[in-house]
Amino acid sequence: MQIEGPNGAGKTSLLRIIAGFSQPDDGNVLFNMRNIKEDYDGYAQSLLFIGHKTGVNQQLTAYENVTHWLSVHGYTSTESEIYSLLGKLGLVGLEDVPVRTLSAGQQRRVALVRLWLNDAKLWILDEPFTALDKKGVAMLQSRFQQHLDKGGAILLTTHQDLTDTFASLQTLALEYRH
Amino acid sequence: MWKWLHPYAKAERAYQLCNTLLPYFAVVSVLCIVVGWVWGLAYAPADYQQKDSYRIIFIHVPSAILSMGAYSSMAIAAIIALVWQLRNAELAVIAIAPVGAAMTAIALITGSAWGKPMWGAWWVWDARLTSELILLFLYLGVLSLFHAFEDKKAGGKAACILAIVGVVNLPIIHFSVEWWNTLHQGATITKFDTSAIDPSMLWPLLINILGFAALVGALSLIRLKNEIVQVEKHRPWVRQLVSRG
Amino acid sequence: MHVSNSYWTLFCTVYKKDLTLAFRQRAEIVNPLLFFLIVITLFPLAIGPEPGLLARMAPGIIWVAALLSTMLGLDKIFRDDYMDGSLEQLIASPYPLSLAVLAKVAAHWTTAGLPMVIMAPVFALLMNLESQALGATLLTLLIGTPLLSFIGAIGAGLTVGLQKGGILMSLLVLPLYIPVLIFATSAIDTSIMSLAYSGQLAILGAMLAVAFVAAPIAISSALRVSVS
Amino acid sequence: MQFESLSDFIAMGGYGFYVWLSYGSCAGIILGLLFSSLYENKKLKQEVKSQMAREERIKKAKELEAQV
Repeated sequence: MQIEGPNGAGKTSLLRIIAGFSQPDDGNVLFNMRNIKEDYDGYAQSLLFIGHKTGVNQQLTAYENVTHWLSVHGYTSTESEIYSLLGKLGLVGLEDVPVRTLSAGQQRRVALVRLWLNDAKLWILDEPFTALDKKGVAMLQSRFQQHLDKGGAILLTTHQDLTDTFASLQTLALEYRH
Repeated sequence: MWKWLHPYAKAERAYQLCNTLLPYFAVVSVLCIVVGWVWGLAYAPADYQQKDSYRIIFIHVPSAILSMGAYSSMAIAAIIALVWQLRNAELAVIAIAPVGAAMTAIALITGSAWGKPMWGAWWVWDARLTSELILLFLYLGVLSLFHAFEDKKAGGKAACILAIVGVVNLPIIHFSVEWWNTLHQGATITKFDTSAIDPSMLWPLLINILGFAALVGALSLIRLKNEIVQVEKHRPWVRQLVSRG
Repeated sequence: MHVSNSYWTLFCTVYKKDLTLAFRQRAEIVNPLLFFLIVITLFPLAIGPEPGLLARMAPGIIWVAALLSTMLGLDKIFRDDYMDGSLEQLIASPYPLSLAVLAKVAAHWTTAGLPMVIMAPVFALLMNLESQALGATLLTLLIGTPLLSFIGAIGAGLTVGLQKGGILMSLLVLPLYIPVLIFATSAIDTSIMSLAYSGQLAILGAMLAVAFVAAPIAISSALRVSVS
Repeated sequence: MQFESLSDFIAMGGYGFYVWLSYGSCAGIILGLLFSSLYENKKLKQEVKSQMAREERIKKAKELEAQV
């Protein structure tokens, strides 16, 4: 599901409401027909959220960030797997350097490694393709396809046109209303 | 002016200068300290009043003098760094600061350890010890200011400015504390008039002072080498040094 | 892939992460301690070095200085994580937020409170505190500083999202610190008169137990409010 | 030699505790500073080596990419 709309139409706040961070004025968010407020930790088990603020700590190295995120979300992974994933995302040689020395695009890629290391059903991604080169975008789209084939759901906002790449794409347009 | 100083502006030459000077400082400091301590502890006569507790003088006075000396040399390096924009002088300020702080800490510990038998309390708020404590704060201020900056160049400059501000304030602090309370005994050795202790104790004291001075020099040179390598990490001459070393 | 770790591993991960971060920026541990030392040296310079007077005022001065320097360190508990988004990731994790918050408060106490307890003899020395009061000072600080961290973390959680949160946080947190201050200083005073001070310690311990249970819940709801 | 025996020397006329405390702490601080500087030097050299290794890794990855 792609959410479209001009800047300021509330795309990001809609994502944050669905992820349970902000409270909607009225109405509520259901997951598996149950309000997420009732058992938020259970809902969080099958949720992966990557917003504008990627959640990557500046002082830690890329590798430390990934391992920390994994254990906070209850996953485990081996060092070699993380290094190979970081390498595939174009971060070779930058795995053990403090993240503050990386560029904004590279920092986003450190956050995107999580997509390969989790089995959450629902992905909520806020403009995942920003600051990614062609190869990165292609890798991300193939990962999305794998996730959809496994029956997962993706809710994302992007300015790219995804209609030809994903057959089952639905779009939701938001307009700006005072 | 100062033509001979210019080649040492380049980091590598400064690094080699440190390497050549270091052995001399090290040998002098080890020699003098060993001789000074043995002489002062074992052979110098006991003081008629304080008996053997006065032997702490052989490290209290040198470290107190050196804490002041290190601060002034740090301030001189800071002035050179800011006036002539000499990068290595900035590094020298950062190299000397921890050594000066260590000297001040030694002066404080030995001062209070000496004060316990003499005045009956571990810490007495008298003029000298208080200004020594404030000097320690100045040192730690320079160090924490430098480490607070991500970008080392800006940090170096800020530390130099603080060092200069500190050295201007030192006499003011000293006299205001002196006015606030004088309990400490008068200066045991002053450069000009005859000293208040007899020669048999004076010689080990002078050797110790020389030893401590050389020690401050040696430690500062070691730390300066570290600071230079830290700043020039990506330079090829450092890489050869590391692969060879 | 999905091997759910136990609560204990989550506690350790968050705790270890905060400790590594604190040790990478060593200044954040040293600065509050230096502040504590300087505040302590100001008082004799202001009131004069007369030992008797200093000894009488020592408990109050040490504890007020402890209060103020804990406040200095409170801001950084959640500030960085809020800025780079790790706080959102913590909220969106399958583990209860109050557990992660407990780990963060424990990390803050280890880097701010514990050094203070270790340095307390030096401060007592500077204030010529009687030696028999040293034991009471150490005990009150040992029980009191975690309490200060817990209550302070509630203030930090509430104001992390605000721009000028620092001053506001101290206004919120200082009134909550007053009971801790009263019982701690009275414990030291009674020990100076070499009477039993276990009563005050028991009350401090009770407050700590309540804070241990209630504070994380309050902090996590404060964080959820700040993030939304 | 001012003292008759070693034990007198250590007792230091009854002030042994204070004298040895100050000399011990002085030696401790100096050696502490010396070893921390030498350790820092070793760590710096290690950092330069790992930076060179990192560049090696990047170069190798680029060559691999060039061939594929």
